[in-house]
Amino acid sequence: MEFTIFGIGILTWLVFLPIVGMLIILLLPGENKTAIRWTAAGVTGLQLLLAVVVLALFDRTALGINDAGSFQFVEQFEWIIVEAVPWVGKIEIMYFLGIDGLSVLMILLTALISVIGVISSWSIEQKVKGYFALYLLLVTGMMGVFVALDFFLFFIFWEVMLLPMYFLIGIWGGPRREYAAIKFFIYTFFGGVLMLLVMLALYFSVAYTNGAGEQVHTFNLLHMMNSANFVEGSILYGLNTTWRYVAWVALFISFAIKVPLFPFHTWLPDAHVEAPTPISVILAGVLLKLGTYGMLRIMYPILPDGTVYFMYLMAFLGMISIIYGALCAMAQEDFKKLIAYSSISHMGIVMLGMASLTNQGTVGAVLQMFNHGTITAMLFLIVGVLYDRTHKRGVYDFGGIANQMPKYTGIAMVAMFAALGLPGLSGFVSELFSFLGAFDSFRWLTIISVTGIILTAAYILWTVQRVFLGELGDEHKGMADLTGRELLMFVPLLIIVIFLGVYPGPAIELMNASLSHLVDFVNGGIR
Amino acid sequence: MGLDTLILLSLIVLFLPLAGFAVLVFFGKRLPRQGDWLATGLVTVSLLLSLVILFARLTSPESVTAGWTWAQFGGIPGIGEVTVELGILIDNLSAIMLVVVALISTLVHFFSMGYLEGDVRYSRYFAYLGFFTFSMIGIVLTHNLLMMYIFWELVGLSSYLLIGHWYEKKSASNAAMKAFIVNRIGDAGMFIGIMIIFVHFATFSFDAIFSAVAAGNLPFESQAWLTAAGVLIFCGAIGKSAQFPLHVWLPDAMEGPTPVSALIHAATMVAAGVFLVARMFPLFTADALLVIAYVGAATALLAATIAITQYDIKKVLAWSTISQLGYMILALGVGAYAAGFMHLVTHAAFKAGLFLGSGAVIYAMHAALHKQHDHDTDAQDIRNMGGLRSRMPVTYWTFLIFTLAISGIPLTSGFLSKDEILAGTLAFSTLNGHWLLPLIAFGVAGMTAFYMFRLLILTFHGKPADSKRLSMIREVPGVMAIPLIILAALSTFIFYSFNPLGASSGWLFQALARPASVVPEAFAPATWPVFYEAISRVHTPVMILSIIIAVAGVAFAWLVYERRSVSADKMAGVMGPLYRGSRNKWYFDEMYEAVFVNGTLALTRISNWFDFNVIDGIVNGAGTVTRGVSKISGWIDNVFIDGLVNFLANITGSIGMRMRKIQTGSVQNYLVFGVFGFLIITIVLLSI
Amino acid sequence: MVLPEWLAEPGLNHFLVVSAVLFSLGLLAVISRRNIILVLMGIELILNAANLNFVAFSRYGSLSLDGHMIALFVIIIAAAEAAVALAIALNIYNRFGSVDVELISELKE
Amino acid sequence: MDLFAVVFYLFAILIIGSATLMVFSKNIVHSAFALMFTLGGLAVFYALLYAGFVAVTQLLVYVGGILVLILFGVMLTTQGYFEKVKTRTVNLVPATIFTAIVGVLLISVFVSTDWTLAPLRDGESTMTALGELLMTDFMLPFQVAGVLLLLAMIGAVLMASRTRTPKSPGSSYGSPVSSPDSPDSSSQSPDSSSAGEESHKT
Amino acid sequence: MAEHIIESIFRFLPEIALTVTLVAAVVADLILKERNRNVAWVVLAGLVVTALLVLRQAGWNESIFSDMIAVDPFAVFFKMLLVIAGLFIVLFSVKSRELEQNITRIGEYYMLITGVIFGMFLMVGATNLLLMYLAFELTSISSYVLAGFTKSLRKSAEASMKYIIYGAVSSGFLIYGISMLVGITGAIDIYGVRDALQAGVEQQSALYVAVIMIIVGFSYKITAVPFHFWAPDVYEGAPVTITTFLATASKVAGFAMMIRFFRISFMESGALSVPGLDGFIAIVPWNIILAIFAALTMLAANLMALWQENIKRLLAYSSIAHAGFILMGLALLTDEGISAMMIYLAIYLFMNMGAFFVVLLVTNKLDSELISAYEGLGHRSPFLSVAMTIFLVALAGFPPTAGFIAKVYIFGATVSAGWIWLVAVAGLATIISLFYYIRVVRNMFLVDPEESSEPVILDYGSTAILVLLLIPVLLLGVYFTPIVTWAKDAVTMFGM
Repeated sequence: MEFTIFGIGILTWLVFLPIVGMLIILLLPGENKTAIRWTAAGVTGLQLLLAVVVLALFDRTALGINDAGSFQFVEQFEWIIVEAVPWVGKIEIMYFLGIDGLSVLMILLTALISVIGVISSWSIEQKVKGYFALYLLLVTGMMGVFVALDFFLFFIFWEVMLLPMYFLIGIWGGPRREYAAIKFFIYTFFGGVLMLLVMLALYFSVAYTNGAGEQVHTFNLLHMMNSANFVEGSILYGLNTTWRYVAWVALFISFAIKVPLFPFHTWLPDAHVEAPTPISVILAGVLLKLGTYGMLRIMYPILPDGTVYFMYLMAFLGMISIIYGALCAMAQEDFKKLIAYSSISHMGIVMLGMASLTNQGTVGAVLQMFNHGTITAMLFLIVGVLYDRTHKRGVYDFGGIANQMPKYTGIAMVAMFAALGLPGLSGFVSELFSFLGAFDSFRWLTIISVTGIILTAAYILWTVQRVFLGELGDEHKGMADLTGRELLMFVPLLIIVIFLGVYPGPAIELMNASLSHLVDFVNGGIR
Repeated sequence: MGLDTLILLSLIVLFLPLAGFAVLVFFGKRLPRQGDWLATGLVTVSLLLSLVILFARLTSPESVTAGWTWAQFGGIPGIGEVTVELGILIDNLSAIMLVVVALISTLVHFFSMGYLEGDVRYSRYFAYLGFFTFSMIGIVLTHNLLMMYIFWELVGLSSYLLIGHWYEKKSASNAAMKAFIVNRIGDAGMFIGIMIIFVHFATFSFDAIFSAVAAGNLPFESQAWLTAAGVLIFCGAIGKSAQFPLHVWLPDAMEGPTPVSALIHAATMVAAGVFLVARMFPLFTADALLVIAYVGAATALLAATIAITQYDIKKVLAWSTISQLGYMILALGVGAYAAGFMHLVTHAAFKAGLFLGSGAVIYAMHAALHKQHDHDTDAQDIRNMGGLRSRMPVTYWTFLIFTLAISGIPLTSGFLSKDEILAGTLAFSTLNGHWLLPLIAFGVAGMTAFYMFRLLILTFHGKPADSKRLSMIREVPGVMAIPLIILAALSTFIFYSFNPLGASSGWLFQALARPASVVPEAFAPATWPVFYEAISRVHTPVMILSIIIAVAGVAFAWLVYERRSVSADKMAGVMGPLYRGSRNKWYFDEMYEAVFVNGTLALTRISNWFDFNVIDGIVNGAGTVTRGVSKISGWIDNVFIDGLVNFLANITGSIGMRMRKIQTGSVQNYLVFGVFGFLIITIVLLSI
Repeated sequence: MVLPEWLAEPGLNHFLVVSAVLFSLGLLAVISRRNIILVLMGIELILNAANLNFVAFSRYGSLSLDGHMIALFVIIIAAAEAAVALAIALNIYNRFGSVDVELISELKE
Repeated sequence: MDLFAVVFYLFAILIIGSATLMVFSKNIVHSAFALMFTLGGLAVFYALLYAGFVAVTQLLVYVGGILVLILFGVMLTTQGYFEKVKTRTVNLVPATIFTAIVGVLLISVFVSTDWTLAPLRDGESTMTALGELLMTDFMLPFQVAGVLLLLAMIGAVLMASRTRTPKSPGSSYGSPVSSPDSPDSSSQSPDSSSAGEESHKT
Repeated sequence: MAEHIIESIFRFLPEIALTVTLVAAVVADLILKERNRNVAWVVLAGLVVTALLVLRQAGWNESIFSDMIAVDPFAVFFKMLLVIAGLFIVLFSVKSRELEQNITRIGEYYMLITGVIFGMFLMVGATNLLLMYLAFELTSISSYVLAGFTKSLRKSAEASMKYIIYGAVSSGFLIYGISMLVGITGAIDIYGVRDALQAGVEQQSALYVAVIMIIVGFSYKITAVPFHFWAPDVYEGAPVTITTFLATASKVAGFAMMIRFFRISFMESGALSVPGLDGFIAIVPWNIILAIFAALTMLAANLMALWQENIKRLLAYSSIAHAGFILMGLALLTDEGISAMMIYLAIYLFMNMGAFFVVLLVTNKLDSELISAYEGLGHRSPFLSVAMTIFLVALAGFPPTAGFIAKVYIFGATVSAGWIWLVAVAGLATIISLFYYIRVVRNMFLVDPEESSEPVILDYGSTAILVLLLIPVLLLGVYFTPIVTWAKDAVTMFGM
């Protein structure tokens, strides 16, 4: 399927619209904050519109994953071509975009969270120009990762996100922002280097024969997924070789840092606590998903043997993350930190689900990625609203907000309960399927993991009680309820959370074909 | 009536309360009277429709199911396409339960209009009631485990919201939280059970699961897993029905408004566990059922012994509820399916009545205290009451009927069901030799009669604690009185069986035929014919015995509290521990408690104490431990993982710092290093 | 007096050994003497050692006149280098008032 | 033992002995003269090796040019009498050990190596041949050497010349760049103000 | 012979143009006197002409002046880089306030610069050991003086002294090594050396020593650990323009010469199968030596850079570290590695010059080379800081800057040759490097400026130069086909 605007593919628009917005913002005078904000809002709004168009035109039955023909909205151009030189063969890097069931929801999520982030950024007053310019650059990076089908391109987008994030945390963050920013930066950069190495190893191991009969080395992910393309004698040739496992582990670490999975998670709480609210929203809402997305898009189909070999490790780390994240969350007194740890716990569920290599588990995991994105975004916005008003974030600093801010409390309760996995809200559905899938593959690990939902209930309710219930403190009397702008950022998320909780069918349908194909592909012939 | 119509009706029944909830949440405050009429009206319609459904159901032979795809997965290896369906199943069980739920809910709605008049969050309250009703009906109507679990949790949520209705009170919000978390523990077990089922059968639907098991397809080809699945699913019931050892939340839940206690914590939600066991009955192996029976028995006994010593009118009722729920579970566990479920129905009526009655009392007490400007006296403490009979005749008489019913006095509904349960346990013990079960059952029956009459007498009879206050007590308004009267009527035998001494001939009993077990015979419970035969053998003696025990209980209460020929205080003061132990069942608990603490607490508070310091203590202890563990992991996070990272960074940094020192600034040193490097390489190379 | 042959008839190796000794001595001067002028002298020794090699190889080996040629160029380069080095040394002396290499170590770490 | 050998050993001893003296002498002037003997000895070696032109160049350039340059250097960079010109050593132990190892290594390699030897040629004059080569095969290096010398000259003059007074635009630009990072660096040198002095002198 | 020389001269026009420029500079200096800063424009014009002449040489592949020097794609590639570097250095020099102090001698400064470029041109083309040494010394001697150009500054004087001592000893090692190599092989051009080695040599251990001594000489030029020690001190003490020149052009030329020497004489792909050479390669793990050099260089330099307070010094270490990355390519003994090196060098040239130019501008404005001087610069001069960030990020190897492409190719070549441990070390080194690059960025953006600080305003010329440097750094990050193709083609050397 193709869809072009002015002759340029819709995915390119999606990815590069923010860059256009960034350039416009850079040209605007820094004093004109309103214009800058509206530009950002307009650009991301347009992006959301395009994302919805993509969703509407998306063909649910197409497989994707490793089947080049069934990717949608494909844009494939030769980007870097180095003609054959005797000793290297032809080199090829593609500008190759396309989506399948795995990425379509992520695109929607990214576009949505971006808009909401902009709305939430309205209250940023310092260095507005720089802020929004970096913000939009970040959005491009995120969107790019989700649509890139060339490893090289993927990696570029992956790394493009790093620097804006560093600045966004480092300049507009809280008191320990520098520490948090550098920690984030170093961690992810470390992951990036590992990924780069694996990428190169793959590049040299994979060569396909093109129409002209030439051996072409390529970064094309789809070619890498075809085991016939591995050059005999190359480092990653074969199945279940040591080097393939090493490559798998390296890739896994690089993605696990982003997820973040225990024990690679310690950057997250710091980053979240110090980041300004909109950036926390982006971070939790989209960035963390990149890790799991990368695993599904790259690690699973390209190194299926490693995936099968290490599935218990993945599940085990997922389990640890679930329990450990929940326990840590319980110990927190900082509201934001609490949610940060809860993110670790929830992403652990994603990990557990996808490690199962079952259809339900994977679908649950991807759905959980989406749902966690919306729910945690809401939670961070909720903290942000309180912080805006009181400049406090301690769980103990509040109490009785429910009476003072009923709308706010209502929304907060929905978000909290969604995070807790209450049926009828989206979090439940994805947790359910993740666990169901996981149980199929790992019985005891899953049973232990399920205790995590009890812990989750405990810390969430405990927080609800501390913050919303009880007597209202004097200093919080007269706190205003949500403004129209704030409602605007909550309501779409609220609707999604409830809708997917009640009727997840459409969302599952979007990804089912692709993911069942992925699972079959990974399992095929190996397990 | 066509099947489709039936489904449609049931859907209307399901969604009407939800509609009420939605309207009230968003617009409640702007509606006249804050919309209570709307909620009440919708529930009433639901009730009427569910009566229609019940009627239709009883007159047609087959159960009705309908399903809608909720989610679909393709190509699961070895299984193929899997469709997760939501759907509705209407059989006798659900139809009866539907009426019970709708009825109690309707009555509570009416009652609440009076009870909560002028409350801060009046419309919110009705909204939540509507939401609760919706969730409860969802549990009842579902045809699959998934939906059961979904509504199961939603019920938990509405319970949370309603218990915490007065969330400004710390105790209320604590109780709400406790209820939810304790329930979640049970739910987690249930979730695992469901996972076992789904992962093996790839379906949630009851029918499909049952037929698969009946075909000999056991989860993971093992009977142990089937038993485990059963027990784990039963965990949900343990939580929701406040069975031992997860019963601790229910007494606390009395922090919610009294009508809520009546609706949720007496009649419907807590009965959901019983409903679940009944629904899943064919799946349970004999082992699983035995576990269920013993849990029920333990609960019944434990709660009854505690109830005897309570002074808070609602707490007594709460413990009594737990005890009665234990009864039901016990009944189902032993295989007395119809008896257990029938007790659910009858209990729903009289326990709701008791709660509403207590609500009326509390309401009146509050009003009186308010007039006296007395804000210290506890309006719920029965020691502050006494003699209310004269001022609140309607309440008294209805309360009396409920008390008789729960005590198992003939001509009441309670007698019918309790009698069948006792017969069932005895029959079970004759078959299997588990004699402890009937023993407990009978004992608890006696205790029930005793403590319920104790409550009645202390509240309505005798001398008033404060005659001035008594004179200010007014009977409750009609909107509250009428539900009481209706429930009182429903607590008589006539609605369930025309034979006041035997339920088995009544329509309800007939309608609740025990479903055949699908478990392979080797580990299935005794079949119905066998069991029925055993029951027939013991039925008559049991009936006589139960009447005697009930009357004895009542009489003893009468002696102690009305006639005061035996002084309770004296008994407590005079008797030593050993002596009391030989006379009373609940001495068992006291001795147990005495191991842990000095026997310095007042006799009347020992049960309470047991709850808080032992059971709750364990939960709190677990909580403390958990918090401790979480602190430790937080510490690990900070010190170890972060520390490791920082350590590496520091190492790198310090190496850098040290290496920097090599750069001494002396060019000749540099040359020395260079020459050294040259030498190393050369020598290494030459020596290869 | 009969000397062993290797001693009696000096050949290529003998010159090379002298060259090696010169090289080491030059190196020693460079890295151990503190006076910059002496350091420069050491460098000259090193270059001369190399030159000796070239000429010796030219004589005994297959190098022909190329060796001489290189030696000539090395001498030229040595001269140029010496000139520049001495200019720099002079500058150092003007700046620091000393030509002690060890003392001139403000740039470090 | 023929004359060749005698001369060789004689001058080998001279070369190495005076080089050793140069390296270890405490008096820099002695060192300079010792170097002269070494270089001169090498010229004899070149003559022994039938490299007459190289030998002559060695004498002219080294002994006549470089050595004089060095002596000038010695005189310009020392104050007072020559006798006082004593210099010390650094790194003596490691330097001696390392250089000794280097020497032993080189010698052992040289001695142990079995060099491919060409038959000895007669001692024709190399002058003409070298001249021809310079104009043909070695044309490029010859020219490049010219450029090299030009640059060396420019450089040497640049470094050695006294500083002219900077023109106005530069005058405001001063010390901050010189030692921004080490405020204490000025104290280390005996003559820290020489830069300033210099501009006064001119 | 005469025809050959005349023919050669026509093949030698860029170098001749440089010599003419040198002479023109001398003359111009004499004529212009007080206005001698205008010599810059003379040199600039000469360099532009040279660049055009170099362009004309594209595709040539021959040896001139009796096999003294080659004009082949490899040399042309590097000459192009060098002349670009030269152009930028002259532009930098025009903008440098530091040089104003010695404005009276600025004519000599430009002469020496021209001379150095001339020497480098010879370095990248030389195929004769004598010419190699001569070129090596030509660049070195001029550089010694240039490093001490601001001679009234103590640090500059010290820099030139250290430089000449270390440089002279290193070139002593080089020529001594050459003397042994020449003695063993009997040839003074690298083809002769190759032929002799292919025919087989018996003097194995002498050959080892000779080659190692030559490596030592080269290593000094390219600042490979442990022969790098001079570099930080000299880079810090020298005027920033010269530091830039040394860190970029000088290193590029050194690598070019090293690559040519090793490639022709030791690892020409076809020659590997020749028995003599085969045995030689097999016995001596040359690649491992180089790999260890590379690994040591990357790690040590990055570690030592961590705590630097002076930005020039920091960049000095960074450039040493980059030498380590580049050296990896040589260790592979493959053409792929060499082309990766060339790509890296080309990109490195731009990004490093960019970073140094920012340093120069900041030093101009703030009179400080300390990293702390960059605090709050992001608010005082956003463009400058953003440019600096881009250069640093490129040096760290982030996409979508050219630095990433450079890393990709060098890492890729290493991975494809199976040197996983080496590439792992490189990855580690990259991560370490991030710490100090990001520190500068942090100072610029994450630290608020002092109250009193004013905006730093750039003139149009500087902005233009910055943009000129930014363009390749960013453009090559997203579209690098030309440079890669060029580099791949330019691996062709004469005589292979």
